[in-house]
Amino acid sequence: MLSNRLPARHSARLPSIAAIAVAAFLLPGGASAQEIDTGDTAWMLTSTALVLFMTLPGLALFYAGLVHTRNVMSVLMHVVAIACVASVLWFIFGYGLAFGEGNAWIGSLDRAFLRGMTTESVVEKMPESVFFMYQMTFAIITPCLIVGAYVERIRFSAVLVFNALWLLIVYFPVAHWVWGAGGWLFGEGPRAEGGIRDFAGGLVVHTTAGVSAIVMAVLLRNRHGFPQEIKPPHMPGLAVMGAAMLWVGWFGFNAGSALASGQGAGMAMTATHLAAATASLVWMGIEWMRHGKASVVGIVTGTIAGLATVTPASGFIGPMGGFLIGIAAGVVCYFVTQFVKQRLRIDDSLDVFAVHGAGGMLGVLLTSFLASPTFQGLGFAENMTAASHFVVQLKGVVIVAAWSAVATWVLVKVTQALVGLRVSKEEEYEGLDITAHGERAYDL
Amino acid sequence: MLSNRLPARHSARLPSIAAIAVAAFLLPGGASAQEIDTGDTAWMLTSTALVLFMTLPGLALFYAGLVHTRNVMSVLMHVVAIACVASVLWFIFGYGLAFGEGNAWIGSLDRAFLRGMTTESVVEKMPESVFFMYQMTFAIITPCLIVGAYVERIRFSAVLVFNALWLLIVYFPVAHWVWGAGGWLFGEGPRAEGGIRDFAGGLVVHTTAGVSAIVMAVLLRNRHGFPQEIKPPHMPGLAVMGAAMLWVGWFGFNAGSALASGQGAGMAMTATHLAAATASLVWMGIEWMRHGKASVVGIVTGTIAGLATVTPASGFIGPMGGFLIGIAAGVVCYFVTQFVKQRLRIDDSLDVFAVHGAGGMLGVLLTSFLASPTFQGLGFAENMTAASHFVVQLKGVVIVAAWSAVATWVLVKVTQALVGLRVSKEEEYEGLDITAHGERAYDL
Amino acid sequence: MLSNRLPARHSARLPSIAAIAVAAFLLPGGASAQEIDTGDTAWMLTSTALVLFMTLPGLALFYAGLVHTRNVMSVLMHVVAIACVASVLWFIFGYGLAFGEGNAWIGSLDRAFLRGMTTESVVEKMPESVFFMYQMTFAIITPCLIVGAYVERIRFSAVLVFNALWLLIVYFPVAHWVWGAGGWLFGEGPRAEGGIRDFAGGLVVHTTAGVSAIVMAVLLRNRHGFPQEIKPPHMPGLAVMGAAMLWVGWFGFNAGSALASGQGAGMAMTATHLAAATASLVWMGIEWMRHGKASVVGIVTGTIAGLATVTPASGFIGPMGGFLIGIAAGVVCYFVTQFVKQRLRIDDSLDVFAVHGAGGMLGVLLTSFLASPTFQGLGFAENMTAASHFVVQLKGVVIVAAWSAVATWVLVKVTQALVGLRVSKEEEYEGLDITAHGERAYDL
Amino acid sequence: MKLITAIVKPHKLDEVREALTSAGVQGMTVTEVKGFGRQKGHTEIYRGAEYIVDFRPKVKIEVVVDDGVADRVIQAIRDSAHTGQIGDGKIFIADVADAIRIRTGESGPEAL
Amino acid sequence: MKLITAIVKPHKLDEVREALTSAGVQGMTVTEVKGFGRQKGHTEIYRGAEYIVDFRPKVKIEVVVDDGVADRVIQAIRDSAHTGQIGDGKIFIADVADAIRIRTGESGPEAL
Amino acid sequence: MKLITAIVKPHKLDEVREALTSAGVQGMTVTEVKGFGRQKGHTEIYRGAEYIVDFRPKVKIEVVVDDGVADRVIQAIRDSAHTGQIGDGKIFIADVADAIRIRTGESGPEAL
Ligand SMILES: Nc1ncnc2c1ncn2[C@@H]1O[C@H](COP(=O)(O)OP(=O)(O)O)[C@@H](O)[C@H]1O
Ligand SMILES: Nc1ncnc2c1ncn2[C@@H]1O[C@H](COP(=O)(O)OP(=O)(O)O)[C@@H](O)[C@H]1O
Ligand SMILES: Nc1ncnc2c1ncn2[C@@H]1O[C@H](COP(=O)(O)OP(=O)(O)O)[C@@H](O)[C@H]1O
Repeated sequence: MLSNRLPARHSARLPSIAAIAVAAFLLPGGASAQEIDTGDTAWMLTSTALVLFMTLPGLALFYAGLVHTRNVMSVLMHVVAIACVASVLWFIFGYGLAFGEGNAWIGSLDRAFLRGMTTESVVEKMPESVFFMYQMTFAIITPCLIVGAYVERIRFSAVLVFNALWLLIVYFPVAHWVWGAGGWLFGEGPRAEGGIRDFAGGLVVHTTAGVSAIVMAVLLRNRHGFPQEIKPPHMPGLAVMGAAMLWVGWFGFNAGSALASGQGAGMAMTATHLAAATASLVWMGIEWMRHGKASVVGIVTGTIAGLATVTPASGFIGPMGGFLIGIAAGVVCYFVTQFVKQRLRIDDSLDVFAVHGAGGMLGVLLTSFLASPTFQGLGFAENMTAASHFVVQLKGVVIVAAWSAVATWVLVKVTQALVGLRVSKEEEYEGLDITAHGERAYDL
Repeated sequence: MLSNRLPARHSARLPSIAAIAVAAFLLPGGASAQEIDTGDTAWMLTSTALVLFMTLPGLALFYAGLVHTRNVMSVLMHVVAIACVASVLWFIFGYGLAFGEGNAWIGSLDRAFLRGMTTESVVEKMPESVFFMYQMTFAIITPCLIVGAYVERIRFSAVLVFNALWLLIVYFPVAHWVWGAGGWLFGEGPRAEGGIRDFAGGLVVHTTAGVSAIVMAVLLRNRHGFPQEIKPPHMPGLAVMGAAMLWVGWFGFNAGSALASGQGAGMAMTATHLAAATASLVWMGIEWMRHGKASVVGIVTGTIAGLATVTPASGFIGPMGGFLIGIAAGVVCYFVTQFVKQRLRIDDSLDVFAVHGAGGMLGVLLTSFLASPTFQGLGFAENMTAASHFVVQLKGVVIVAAWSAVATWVLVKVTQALVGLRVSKEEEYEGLDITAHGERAYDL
Repeated sequence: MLSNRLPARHSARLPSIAAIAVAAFLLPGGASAQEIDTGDTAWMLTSTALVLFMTLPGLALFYAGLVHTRNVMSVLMHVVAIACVASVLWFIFGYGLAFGEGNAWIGSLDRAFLRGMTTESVVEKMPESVFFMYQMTFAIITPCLIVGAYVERIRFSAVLVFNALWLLIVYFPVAHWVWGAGGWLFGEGPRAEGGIRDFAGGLVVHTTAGVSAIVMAVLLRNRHGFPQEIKPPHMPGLAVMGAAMLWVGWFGFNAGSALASGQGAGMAMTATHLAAATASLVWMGIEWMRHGKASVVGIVTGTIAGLATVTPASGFIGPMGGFLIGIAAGVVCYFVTQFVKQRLRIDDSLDVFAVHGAGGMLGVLLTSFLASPTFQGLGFAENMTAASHFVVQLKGVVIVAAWSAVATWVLVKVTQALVGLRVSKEEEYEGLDITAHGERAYDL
Repeated sequence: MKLITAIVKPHKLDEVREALTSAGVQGMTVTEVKGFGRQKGHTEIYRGAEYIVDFRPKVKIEVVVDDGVADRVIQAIRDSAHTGQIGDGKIFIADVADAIRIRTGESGPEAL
Repeated sequence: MKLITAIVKPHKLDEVREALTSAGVQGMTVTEVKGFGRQKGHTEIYRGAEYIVDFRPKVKIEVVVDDGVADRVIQAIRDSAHTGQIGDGKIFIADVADAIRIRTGESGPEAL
Repeated sequence: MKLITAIVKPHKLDEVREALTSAGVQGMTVTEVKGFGRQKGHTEIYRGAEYIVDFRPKVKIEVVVDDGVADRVIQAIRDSAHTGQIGDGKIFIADVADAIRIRTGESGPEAL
């Protein structure tokens, strides 16, 4: 049975449809007499484009702007290549492993190469092809987020090997656990009784990526000269451009996760936007207080922190919840960046853990409280309270974080053994653009 | 009663729906049994993303490309920060003040913090959350347009204070006057008798921003060395990139203002596009005649002029109207840029008045004629002719321009008293990027 | 009778709708009682924005990043100006010539200036205005593709004259032949018996542009110093940015060509994406094998090759077909770039023929095989086999390529006679930015 | 002949150029440089960390002149580049053995 | 030793470099500069205003050579950078007291 | 006074600057340059073609010092810029006739 990634409330509101959709995937070949809704499909086609846009060019530019001139092309290459690898793997077996009918731990290979998908296959009220594509864009962006941890020093072959393995061992399974119909986190008790809530990927996307990022950074060790010799971003305007694209694209990420063009999408978009705007202003305010001025990279880092943090909650909360998450995200993520870099001296170069890991986990936990109608939230499943739900969420955070950390540790070691991790010191000084890709970013 | 921002003709075509929508907001808590249309909702979700995209990154890049290297980050900061402030204010009270049921002058605070919006609230055939978000993107872009008037010399704290006040005193009220159901301009006589026509913001967006821009520029005074020492754009390609994004996003701005996925949207998109393309070529032609060559910044300035000018008309005219507006926009806006900068010697640095103010007002006036079926227009309300409608439009232009000018004058003075307006001469030479934000745009 | 650009299979699936749509255009003034579908319309409005986005800023940036610093503005200018000219011509007579009821060779002028289009006109299930706009975006991008062949040496007036003529003599007719209801290629035998299949423009867009590009390059002759003195791209990151935008926009191009929000769109998007990702990796692999490293410009060139190649096939094939096309595109387009530049020594500067021409023709031919259910394809019309269909496709390729070549040859000569083709050697060294447009791309 | 090298504030370039042409100089060569000196640098912020950037943007103007006009040229630069604030820059004077105009092959003062 | 400084048109850089290596030069240092001279600048357009840009992009090639080969090197530059059109540029010759190779510590002509 | 010109690897700039200030130097001027020398260039790839780029990014440090401290300064540069690998760069020493501080009009060693 192929999961439909319906968060509890959502499916509660659409029981009959869920039933039909599920039925569809029990039919041989996925055939179904179910009708699609052209409006829902239009929004999901658009959301797919928006989420791809987040990665390419959004995230690629965001990261490329933050590194030094001599590593710009390498960052772009990492993002483009990982996106391609993830797309092909998703087609070959990823989709089936994540959403195919399997057991509590993993889907199945029955859907490998999209076997059984025809022009009649329907998921929710959209063509299965659209569902496939939409979910693929999440499998694309997640490993790309980790790029920020290892820029400016990693071997390109290590990027390819690590990420292919990571998708297999971390992303596809965790997506199945949390979003797959039979997944053990998703399925802990029927949804109506309050399974874990991760609307658009606080766990599946941001926790996995953020935790893996910091483990990777530790194992790969710091860039030479970190932190004294590390210079500020070579072109912060590129990062702003990328952040703006991420913001716009995130509407597809969160509002698209409603899987329909309706109230759920509208509310998710509202909460998402308010969290982003609020976190931006909070980050700006903190910088102003601490440095006497506020930077542009700062404000947009706040934006991304707000967006990452609201992600798991966006389908369960109201506008006020978005606003409050924005405040929490701005404060927490800011101080985690300081803690990781200045205290722990870990060169998670572009702060993937601080922004996505901390943000994602924070958001998952806050979902328990902010879903409460007190904060305009959409409420809890029967028998659940904010407190009891917090336990469920916390459990999810611990499990996913632990799995991501352990698996990444092993995969980095495997990658090191297979192709080596780091470039030489000379190559690092020369820059990866020329040494690894034979290109220079600027010839003005 | 919450307004639905229905231009006269539009509502005339959809009387029953308007009635239902209006009814919805009379119910306590905004609850309604009305159904949404998934197709309309999909287009409005998309349009919301498109209009946000216009500001971030579109407008930010457009403006950033036109300034000097040392002020690039500051321009990006202005746009991002204003966008965030506008979003939060819109949530806190802006939405209610603009669209809430109040009197002829202002909405109400009943909808502050989106009180009363539930997942059942419907406006037109979309969730109220989508309507809220869509209208918010207009409140975001309007103050950001003014940025072009004061770049390279303003204090960042002045930007924040001025724009927060400006939204409160200019934007929210004017939006209510023109688009609010009970607004005095909107409501001057029942719509069917021909209230003012401003489809997507010729008055509410472009006239307010453009007029405020020139008043601000006068009060702030010129940049040091203006006009002799002022150099051409530091990276015109960025401006082209931004202009292209504005063009694409404007489809959401104008075609989205139909508030539905149908004939109104299609026609508005067509007129919008033809105006943009035509104005571009006209501007190019004028430059070619005057300088013997045509510049790229020129052609895309023509694009923006065409888009701003067609904005108020786009829902009332046909393709031929768009084409004719393009011609008028190219000629008029070109010569206004010359007049303001070379005759009046006013340093409205990025020509906000010439392009948006002049364009917006021109478009509002031309709407009276081009709505005529002679030009493929959609016609007039009963009892109205092009001439009688021109009077209505002219009145609107005068009132909105006057209010914007007076209010801006006062607000600039208030801002000056509170936090000061200009940076020091040394900071101006050094550039705002380093002095105000601690960043450099390029470290190549 | 206005064609609906329905590929054979598509129309076969929707006979009644096609009938209604066709009927609509026989009514005086295009009036029709047919209803639009808001979901389909939403997707087509979105697709229109996406395809415009491909050109502006996508293609403009892709090309601008690949040239030298001194010609950046000129490339942007070419793309913007051609887009505007194409838009206005499409309005004046292009739409009618391509889609109006005419003979087998050309449409008609009856629809000049969009005469007869009202807010009631419907095509398929969308407003005619949306159909007009969507098809216009194809007329915009096609001549812009050719820009890559003549950068860095052409006179701007030649760009304008050549492209206006080219639209008239090549694009509008070929669009009519292939997509117009009465077009001789389209209509060769009733569709059900297997007319030519070009879903989204392998012939109409890529073959015309690619073949014309190489003819233009030959006639214009190489840049001075080609190939020894030609330097690598001045800012490959811009090209990556543009390529990413093209990728995202291509979802509108191919999935939008289904003209509806449904299964056809979803499948086309899936095949398109898989072809892009796969071709990227193949190109990367070839570079790695040949040079010991892979470049970023290389991988994204592979992306574009994959996208161009899958274009004609995207509505007829399944995911596996997309994957296989990706492999073919990566290999073939790579080696054609080598052949054209290194063997033939033709300075098709940005490889328009190799990527679009070769890719487009390859895709048209492969459509015959990959439409087979063996490869998850959607099958053939009655009486048709892969082999018999291959003959039809091959004929189409030969005819369109030949017409494009001959017509371009003549038009280049005409342009040369009217305004001259090339700038002087001094201007070429100085760069077109300053000499032709009075601008410099960077003043850092 | 003398090579006069002036390192000045970027926004003074136009003034200096005009002063030089008024002083009869027919050609000069300008380079964007980064200066380190008594004028302290500035602080940049990046995600909570502050970076001291010691170098400030400066412009280097090189002009080769005949010995006779050197003093006039030096004076012209001093006057036009002067603001009185730290960081105004330096002028260095060095000897040049010969100058050649590539176009004509002229050498010595005629080549300037 | 002599420091030979040549200011030439940007598109001539490759030719000059080749001529210099043919003339036995083993190293050189190149800077992108802006030149002001007899060759007039160009006009830029920005929204109806015309800006005169007096400076033109040039390339400065600095090469330190032993006295004995100076003339040959100068000749090589002259020949390769020459187009005969205004703006071809200048060559300046100055004395260098010493040169040191950082890697080895060698000094004098051996360091070149 | 002496003009000491050092061409070094870009990532050595900070170290050299620190060494110079330790050696008592109060000011210097830095230019980004492209170096050609024994250290060979690199290969760039563009759509199947390989381009040899002969020039490598280098940094040129110019510092004018009083004759007395020249040797100390040269030594400081040598030590701090040294990696022992080809391409470490050169130091050139030339005479400077005079130096002037624009702000104050001081000249000679006081101006430094
Ligand atoms: N000894 C020196 N050698 C070379 N350049 C110098 C030297 N001292 C200063 N400069 C240049 O002159 C600029 C101005 O010097 P600084 O000490 O800041 O101010 P001032 O000239 O007013 O004393 C510096 O930024 C640097 O570029
Ligand atoms: N006196 C000078 N000092 C330094 N550089 C000069 C001087 N005169 C000319 N130059 C440089 O030489 C370049 C060419 O000079 P110009 O007068 O334009 O042409 P030509 O060398 O053909 O007479 C200028 O752009 C400038 O960079
Ligand atoms: N004769 C020269 N004149 C001017 N600059 C030189 C000369 N020779 C070398 N250089 C500069 O010194 C740099 C290093 O020289 P190179 O020969 O590569 O290594 P090394 O100094 O270790 O022998 C070059 O990149 C160039 O910038």
